[in-house]
Amino acid sequence: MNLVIGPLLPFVALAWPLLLGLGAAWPAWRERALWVLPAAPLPALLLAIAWPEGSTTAPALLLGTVLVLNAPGRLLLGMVAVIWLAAGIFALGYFRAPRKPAVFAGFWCLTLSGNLGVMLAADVATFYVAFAAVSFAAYWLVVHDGSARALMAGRVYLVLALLGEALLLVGLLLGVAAADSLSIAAVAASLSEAPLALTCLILGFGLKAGMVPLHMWLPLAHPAAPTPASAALSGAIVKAGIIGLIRFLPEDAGLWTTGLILLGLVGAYGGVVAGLLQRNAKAVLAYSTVSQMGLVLAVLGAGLTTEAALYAAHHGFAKAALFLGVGVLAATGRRALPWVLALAALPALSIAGAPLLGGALVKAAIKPGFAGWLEWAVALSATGTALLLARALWLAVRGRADAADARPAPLLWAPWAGLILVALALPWFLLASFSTLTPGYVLGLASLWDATWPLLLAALLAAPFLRLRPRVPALPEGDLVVPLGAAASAAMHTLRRLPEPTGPHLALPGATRGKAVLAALEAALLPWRRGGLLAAALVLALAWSLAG
Amino acid sequence: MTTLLLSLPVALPLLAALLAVAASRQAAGLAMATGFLVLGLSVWLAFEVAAAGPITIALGGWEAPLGIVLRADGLGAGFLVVSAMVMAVVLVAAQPSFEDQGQESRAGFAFWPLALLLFAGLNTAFLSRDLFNLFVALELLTLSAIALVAIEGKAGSVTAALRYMVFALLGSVLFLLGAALAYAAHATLDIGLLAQVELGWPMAAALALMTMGLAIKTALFPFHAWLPPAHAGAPAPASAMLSALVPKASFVILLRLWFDLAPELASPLLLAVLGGLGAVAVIHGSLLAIGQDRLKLIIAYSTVAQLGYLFLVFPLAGGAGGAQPWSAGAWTAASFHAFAHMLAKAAMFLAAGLFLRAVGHDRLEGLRGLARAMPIACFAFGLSAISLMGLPLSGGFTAKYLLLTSAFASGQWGWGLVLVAGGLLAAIYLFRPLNLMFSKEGAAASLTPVPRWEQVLPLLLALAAVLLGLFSAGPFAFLQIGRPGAAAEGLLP
Amino acid sequence: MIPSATLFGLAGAALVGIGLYGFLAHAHLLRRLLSFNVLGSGVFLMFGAAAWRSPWIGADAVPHALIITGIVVKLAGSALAIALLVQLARATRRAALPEDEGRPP
Amino acid sequence: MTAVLPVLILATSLVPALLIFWLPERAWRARAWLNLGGAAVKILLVVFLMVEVANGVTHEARLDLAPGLYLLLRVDALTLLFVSLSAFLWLMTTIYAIAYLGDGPNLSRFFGFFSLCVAATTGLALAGTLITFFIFFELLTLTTWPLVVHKEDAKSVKAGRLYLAYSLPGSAALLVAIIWLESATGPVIFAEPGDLRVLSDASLMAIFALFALGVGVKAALFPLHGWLPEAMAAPAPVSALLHAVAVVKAGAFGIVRLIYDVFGIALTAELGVGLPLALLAAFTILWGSLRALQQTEVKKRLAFSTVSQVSYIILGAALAGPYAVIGGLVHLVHQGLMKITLFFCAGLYDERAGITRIDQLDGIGRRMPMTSICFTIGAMGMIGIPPVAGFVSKFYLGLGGLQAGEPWVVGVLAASALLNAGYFLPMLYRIWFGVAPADAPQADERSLGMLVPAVATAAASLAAGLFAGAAISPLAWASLIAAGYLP
Amino acid sequence: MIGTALDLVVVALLVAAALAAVGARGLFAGVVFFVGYGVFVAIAWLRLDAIDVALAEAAIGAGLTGVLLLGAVGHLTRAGAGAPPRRPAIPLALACAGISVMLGWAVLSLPDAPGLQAPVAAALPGSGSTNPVTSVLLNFRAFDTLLESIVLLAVLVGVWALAPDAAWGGRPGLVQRVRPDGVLAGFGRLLPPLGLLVGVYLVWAGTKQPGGAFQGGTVLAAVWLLASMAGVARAPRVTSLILRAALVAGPVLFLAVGMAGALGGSFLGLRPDWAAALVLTIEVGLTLSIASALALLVLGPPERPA
Repeated sequence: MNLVIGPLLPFVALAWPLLLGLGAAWPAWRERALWVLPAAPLPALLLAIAWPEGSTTAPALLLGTVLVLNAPGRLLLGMVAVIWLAAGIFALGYFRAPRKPAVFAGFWCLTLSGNLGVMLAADVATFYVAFAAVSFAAYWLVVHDGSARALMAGRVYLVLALLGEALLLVGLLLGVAAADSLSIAAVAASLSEAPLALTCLILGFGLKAGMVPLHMWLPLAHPAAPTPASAALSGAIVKAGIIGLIRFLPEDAGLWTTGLILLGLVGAYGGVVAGLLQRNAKAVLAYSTVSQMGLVLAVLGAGLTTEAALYAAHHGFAKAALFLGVGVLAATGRRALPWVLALAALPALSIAGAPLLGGALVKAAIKPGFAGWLEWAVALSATGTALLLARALWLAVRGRADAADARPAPLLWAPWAGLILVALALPWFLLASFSTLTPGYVLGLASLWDATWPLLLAALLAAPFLRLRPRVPALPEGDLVVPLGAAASAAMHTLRRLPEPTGPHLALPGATRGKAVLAALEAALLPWRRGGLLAAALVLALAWSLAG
Repeated sequence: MTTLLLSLPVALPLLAALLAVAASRQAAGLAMATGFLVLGLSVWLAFEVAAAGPITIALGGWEAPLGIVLRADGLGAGFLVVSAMVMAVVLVAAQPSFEDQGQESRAGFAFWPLALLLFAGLNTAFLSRDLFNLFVALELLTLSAIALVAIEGKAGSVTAALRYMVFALLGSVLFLLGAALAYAAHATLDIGLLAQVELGWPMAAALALMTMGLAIKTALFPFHAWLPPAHAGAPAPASAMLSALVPKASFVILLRLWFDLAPELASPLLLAVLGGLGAVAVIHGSLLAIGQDRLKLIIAYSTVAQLGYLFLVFPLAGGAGGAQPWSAGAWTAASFHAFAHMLAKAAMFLAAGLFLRAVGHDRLEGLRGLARAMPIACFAFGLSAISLMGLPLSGGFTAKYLLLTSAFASGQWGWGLVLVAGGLLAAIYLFRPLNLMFSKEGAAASLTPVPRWEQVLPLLLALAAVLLGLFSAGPFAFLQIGRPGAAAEGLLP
Repeated sequence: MIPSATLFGLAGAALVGIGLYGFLAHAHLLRRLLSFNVLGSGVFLMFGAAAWRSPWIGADAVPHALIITGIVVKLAGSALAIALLVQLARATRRAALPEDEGRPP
Repeated sequence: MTAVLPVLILATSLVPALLIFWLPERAWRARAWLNLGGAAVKILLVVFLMVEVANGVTHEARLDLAPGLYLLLRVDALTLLFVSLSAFLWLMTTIYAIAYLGDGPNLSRFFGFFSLCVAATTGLALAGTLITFFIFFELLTLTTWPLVVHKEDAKSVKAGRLYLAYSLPGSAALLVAIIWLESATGPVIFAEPGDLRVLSDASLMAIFALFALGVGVKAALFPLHGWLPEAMAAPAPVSALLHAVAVVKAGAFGIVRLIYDVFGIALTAELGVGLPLALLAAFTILWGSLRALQQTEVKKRLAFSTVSQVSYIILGAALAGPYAVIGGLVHLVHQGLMKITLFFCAGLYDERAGITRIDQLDGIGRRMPMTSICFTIGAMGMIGIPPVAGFVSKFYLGLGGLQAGEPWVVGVLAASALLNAGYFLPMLYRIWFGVAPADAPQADERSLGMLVPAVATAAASLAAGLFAGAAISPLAWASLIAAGYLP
Repeated sequence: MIGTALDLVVVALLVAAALAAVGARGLFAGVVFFVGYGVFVAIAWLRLDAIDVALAEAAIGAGLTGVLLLGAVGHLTRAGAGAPPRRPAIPLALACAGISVMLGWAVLSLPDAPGLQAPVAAALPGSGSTNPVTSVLLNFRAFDTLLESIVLLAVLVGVWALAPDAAWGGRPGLVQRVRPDGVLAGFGRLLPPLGLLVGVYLVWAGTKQPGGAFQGGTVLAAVWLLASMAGVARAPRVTSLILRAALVAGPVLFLAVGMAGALGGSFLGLRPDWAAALVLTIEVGLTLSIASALALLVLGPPERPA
C-alpha cells in the first residue's frame, strides 16, 4: 500500500471535510466558502474505490477508534461520497447569493464527515460520535434559509434527533454492557440476549431512517432545506439509520424480525398515502423516502442485509437525483422542459422498479426475502411509489421557471445527470456481489413482468386523477407532528411555569420573640440575690458531693 | 539565672507601674518597653522550661510551706508567653489613646499603671503555687481591671464597674475562705504540698468554696452577667485585656486545683456542674451575642460563650477520666482554647476599637463598607473570627478538635454536640458584622482615618491565633511539661 | 471548757453567714459593702482561730501575717468600691444597681 | 520520597496570595505577574508530578499539630487529577479575571483570596488524611466567601450569607463525622485504610450520612443546593471558580474520597449506603435540570445545571462499579472544563453586551461569534452530544450503572440529557437564530483576556472528548485511578 | 473556764454587733454598729493572742473602714441617693446558714495538725526581726506584702481615675471648711504630734514586738487626715511629684531590695546579716507609702477643678 491509500486514508477521509469546513471559516475565504463543498468528499470517494478491505485504528481518539471498510459499508460510503459530491457541485450553481456561506459550508462538511463516519465506524463510541455529528450538524442545513418554516422544521428535527440520540445512547450502553466490549460486532452479537438494547437501537436508527411512527421530522426537514441539502438529507443522511441497523441487527432479532417487516410495510404504504396528499414536490419526495425506507426496513427484517444495503444505495442515488431534479426543473423554462422532464423521470421510474433500470435490479434482489402475501405487498408497493413520484414530478413541473427559455446551468444539470447515471447503472455492476442473483436474471421475462405490472397498475390508477382532477385534501407536512408538537410544547410550557420552590429563609420566624426571651433570661440572671443564692447553693452542693 | 527569669516577669511590670505613677510622662514608653521585655523574658523562660523541665524557685530562699514558691511548668510558662504577647501588642495599641499630649491627663495617668499592675497580677497568677499569694495576685488583677472598666468615667461604665466589683468581691472572699480552710487543715498553702497530703472534709469544703469563687471570677454562667457591660464599656485596649486575659488567671488556678491539687477528689457532680454550666454558657452566651446590636457587646458575649468551652475540660479530662488516654488531649485543649481566645479576642477588641474610632460609635450599622475603608483591621477581625469559631487552621480549631475527639472517645457525646453548636452559633454572630463590612450600600460617607500601623496590631494577634493552629505540635508538647499524670501521650499515634 | 480556737472559729463561721446574707440580700450597695466587711472579718476570725488551736506552743504567726495582708486588701477593695459607689450616686442619684431595684440595667 | 514537592505545589498559589494582599491597588501589573507566574509554575510542577506518579514515586509532606492531628500532603493519581484540573482552570480563570475585573475596586483583596482559594483546593486535593481534607475543605469555604461578596452589594452579601449558612453546618456535620470515626479508629489515612469495623453498623451508617451531608453541601446535593444559584451574584470569574475549579468539585471529590478511601468499596457495599446516595444523586440530577428549565437568567440556569451535573460525579462514585468510578472521576474534569467555558461565555455576554437574561440572547451569535461558538460547545457537552467531553462521562456512567446492576441509571442519564437539551437548546436557538431587537445594546468581544480562556477551555472540552483514548487524557487518568481502587 | 465565759461574751457581742450592723434600719446606725463590731473583733483577736492583728483590725478594719463608710454615708446623703429596703429572703438566709454550718463543721473537724510555729521559730533568727509576724510579712512571705502594698496603690490610682477630667491636677477630696476655733480644729492641732509619736513607735517596735508598717502607717494616715480636716495641712495636688514619690517609695524600695536579692540568687531574699537593717528600711519606706495611700484613699479623688 502506498502512502496515499495507506492506513491513514480513512482518517484523512473523515478529517479532510472538517479541515475544509474550518478553512471555510477563515475570514478571507468566507465569501467563496462554497467552493470547498465539492472537494470535501473526494478522499472518501478514493477510499471507497481504492482502499482494500480491512480496518485501521487510532487508540488515542475517542475511546479507541476503529474504522473498518467492508462490503455494505464500502457501498454506502461510496454512495454518500458521490451524493455529497454531486450535491456539492449542484450547490455551487444553486446558490446565487448565498446566505452565510461559511456557516453553511462548515456544517455541510461536518455533516458529511459524520455521514462518512457512520459508514466506517467499527466501535461504538466512534459510531455514536459520527451519528451525533450527522444528526446535529444537519440541523444547520435544514434551517439554512432562516425562514419560519425552516426554523419550525428544524425544531422538530432537533427534538427528534435528540430523542434518537438518547435512545441510541441507552441502546448502546445496554449493548456494550451486555457485550462488555466497545466493538460493534461484539455488541451486535450480544444484542439477541438484550432485547431492550435492541429495541432502543432499532427505534433510534429507525428514527433517523424515517421509520413509522418516528418519521415525522423527515417530510418537514427535507423540503425545508435548500435543494442540495435536501438531496443529501434524503439521499445520504437517512442511510445513517440504515447502516446502523445493518451493523447492529443480530442474526436473531427475535420479535423485531416481524416488527421491522410490519413497520416497514406500514411505512411503505403510509408514506404513499400521506405523500399523495402533499402540495410540495419536495415533501412528496420526502414521503417517498419514508415509503422506500420502509421497504428497506422490511428487507432488513427479512434478514437480507447486503441486499438492503444495495437497495438503500440505489435509493440514495435516485432520490438525491430526484431532489436535484426538482431544483433543475425549477431552473428550467417551458421550452427545455420536455427533455429535462424526461431525464428527471428516469430516477423516479428506477425507484419504482421499471424494467431494465437499476431499480428493477435492486427490487429483484430483495424479492427472495419475502414470501406469500408479503411478496405481493412488496411488489404492490411499487405502484404506490410510481404514483407518488409521478405526483412529485407533476408538482415539480408546476414549479418550473417562469422564463420560457430558462435553461439549467451546467453546474446544476451535470451533477444531476451524473447521479441519474450512477443510479441507473451501478446496480448492474453490483448485483452479483450484493445478492444471490445475477444481472441476467432481471432480463428474464418473468422478472420483466414483475417489474412492469405495478407501473401499469399505477398508470391505470393515475388516469382518473389526471382527468378528473379531484380536489385532493391536503395533509400537513409531518402529519403526526402537529398534535404531538402541540402536546410537547404544552408540556414544556407547564414545566417552565411550575411554581419555583421558594428560597430558604434565613430570618427565622419568631426570632424577635426568641431575642426577647433571651434578654428576659439574661435580665433574670442579673439580680444579685438570685446569683448569690445560686452561688451559695452551689457551694453547698459541691462541698457535699466532694466530701461524699 | 532561673531566679531572674521567673521573677522578672512579675517584678518588671510592678516596677514599671510604680515608675509610671512617679513619672507619668514616660509611662507610655515605659509600659511598651516592659511589654516587649517581659515577652522576651517569657519566651526565654519557655525555652528554658522546654529544655530543662519545670523550673521552681522559692522566693526569698524560703521553701514551702513557710515561703512562697513560683513554678514555671508548661502550663504556666505557656500562659505567660501568650499573655505577654497580647499585652505587648495591647500596650502599643493603647498608646494613641492614652499617651499624654503635653499635659498629664486623668486617663493618661491612670491607664498605664493599672495596665501594668494587671499584667503583674496576671503573671503572678500563672506562676505562683501558693493559694494565698494567688489570692493577692487575683485581687491586684481584679482591682486593676475594675478600675480600668471605670476609666471612661461615664455613668454606664461606673455601674458596670460596680457590678463587676460586687461579683469580684464575692469571688475573692469565697476563694479566700477556701484558702484559709486549706491552711487551717493542712498548715500549708502550697499546691504541691497540698497535693501530697490526704484531704478530708475541711478540704472538700475549701475546694468547693475556691471552685465557686474562681468560677465567679471566670464569669461562668450564671455569674457572667457583669461581664458584657464591663468589657463592652471599657476603652478598647482595656477591653482587650479584660476579655482576653483577666478571666484566664482564675481559670488557670481552677485547672491547677482540679488537676494538680486534688484530681482524685473531683466528684461526678462537680464535673457535671462545671461542664454543664460551661455548656450552657456556650449556648446562652452565643445566643445573646446573636441578639446584640453593638459590636463590642457581641464580642463581650462571645467571651461568655468562649469561656464556657474552657469548662468542658472538667468532665472530659477531670476526675476519674484523668487517667484515660483522651484526657491529655482534653486538658491540653483547654489551654489551647484559652491561648487562641486570648489572641483572637484581643485582636477583635482592638479592631473594634479602631472601627469605633473611625465611625464614632460601635453600633453594627456603622460597620457598613468598612472592608474597603479599613481592610487590614477587617481582615484581622475576620481572622480572629475564624479562630473563635474553631475553623481550621487556627488555634481554636486545634482546641476544638482535641475536645471533640475526647468527647467522642470517652463516649460523652453531649459535650461534643455543644462544641459543634457553639461553633455554628459563633459563626452566626460573627458573620453579622463581617457581612456588614462587606456591604457597600449605606456605608458612612466620611470616616475618621486610622493609621495603617494601628490596623496592623490586631492583625498581628489574629495571625498569631491562626499560626497557633498551624504550628500546634510544639505548644502541645510544651504544655505537657510538668503536667500532672502526664502518662498518656494523647489519644492515638 | 471549750477551746477559744473552736469558739472563735465557730463565731467566725457564723459571722461569715451573717455577712454573706447581708452581702447578698441588700440592694443598697453601701450596706452590701458593710456586710462584706463583716463577712471578711468573719473569714479572718475563722482563720486566726485555727492558728490558736495549740496554745501550748503559741499562736501560728503565718495566719496572722496573712490576715493583716488580707485586711489591707479588703480595705483596698472597699475603698475602690466606695469611690465607685459615690460616683454612681452622684451620676444616678441611686445607691443600688438598677437590676436590684427592678429597673432595667 | 520527598516532602518538597507537595509543599511547593501548595506554595505556588499560597505565596502569591500572601504577597498580593500587600500589593497596592494600582499595582495591577505586579499582581498579574504574580498570579500568572504562580499558575504557570504550578502547571509545570503538576506535569512533573504526573511523570513521577506514573513512575510510582511517592511524594508526601507531614506537619504534626497535636497527637492524632497532623497535616499530611500526599500525591497520588486522584490528587493529580484534581490538581491538574484546578491548576489549568486557575490559569485560565486568572487570565479571564484580570480582564474581567479591569481596574475595579479591591483587586488585591480579590486576587489574594482567589489564590488562597486555589491553594485551599490544592491542599484539599493533596490531603492524605481525613482531617487534612477537612482542614482544607474549611479553608476553601472561608476563602471563597470574600469572593462571593466581592461586589459588596446587597445581593452578593445575601449570597455570601446563604453560602455560609449552608456551608458551616455542613462542615460541622463533617467534623462530627470525622471525629466520631477517628475517635474509634485513629487517624484515617487515605492510602492505608484502617479497620472501620470497630464501630457498629449503625454508627458507620450515621457517620457516612453525616459525611455525605457535610460534603454534599459543597457538591450541591439536593436538598443542600440552595446556596449555589444565589451565589451567582458573584463576579463571573468567581462563578467559574465555584462551579468548575474549586467548590462544588471539592464536595464531589470528598464523596469520592469517602467511598473509596475512607469506607472502601467493600464496606460501602456491605453497609448498603451507596445506593441511597446514588438515588439522591440521581434525583438531584433530574431536579437540577428541571429547575434550570425554569430559570430566565443565564447564570441562574447555568447554576442549576451545575447542581445537576455535579451529581453525575456523585452518582458515579456511589455506584462504585469500575466503569461508574471512571465515569464519575472523568466527569469531575469534564464538567469543570465545560462549565467553566459556559461561565466564561456568560461573563462575556454580561460584560461585553450587558446580557443577563436568556431572552436577551437573541441574535448575539452574529455579534459575538467566538463567544457563542464556545458557549455552544459547552452546552453541547452538557447535553452529552459527542464529541464534546460530556458524552464520555455519561457513557461510562451508564455502563457503570448497568455493571452495578442499576439499569435505571441509564434512564436517568437519558432523561437528564433530554432535559439538558431542553434548557440549553433554546438558548442556542436564540443565540444563533434569534433576531436581535433594534435597540439591543452594543456588543463586541474585543477582550482578548476574556475570550482566550473561553476558547481554550472550549477547545479543551472538545479535545478531552475527542482524544479520550489518549494516554494523558482525563479518561486515562480516571481509569488509572479506578484501577487502583478496584481489585 | 473564765476564759471560756469571756470568750462566750465576746462571741455573743460579736454576733449581736454583726447582726445589728448588717440588719440596722438606718445606714448611719449600721455604720456605727459596724465600728463597734470592729472593736469587738479586735478584742477577739486579743483573746486569740494576735496582737498584731488586733492592732491592724482596730486601725484598719474598724477605724479606717469606718471612716470610709461614714464618708460614703455623707456623700450618699448629699447626693440624695438611696435604695429601697428589701424584704428578707428566706431561701437566701437558709443558704447562708448552710454555709455557716458547713464552715462550722469544717472548723470542728479540723485535724490536729500543728501550724507552722516550729518552722517559723526555726527561721526567725536571721530573718531580720524578732516579731514572727513581721518576719513572715517582710521576709518569709515578702511577696504577699509587696503585692499588697501595691494593691493599695492600684486602688488609689483607680480612685483617682474617677475624678472629673477637669479636676485633674487639683487636690484630693472636697475642700473642707473648718471653723478655725472649732473643736475639730483644736483636735487637729493637738493630736498630730501625739499620733506621729505613736505611729513611729509602732513601726519601730514592729520588728520586735507587735506592730509594723501597716498599723503604724494607718495611725500616721489618721494623723494626716485629722490635720487636713482641721485645715492644718492641705493635701498636696495629685500631680505633685513629692506625693507621687512618697506613694511609690516603699514598694520601690521593697522591690529594689527584692531584685537585688534576685541578682544574688533569690528574689526577695534578705541576707541574714543585713536582714535587720533591710527590714527596718523597708518598714520605714512602706510606712510612708502606706500612710499616704491610706490617707489619700479616704480623701478620695480630686473633685474641684484645679
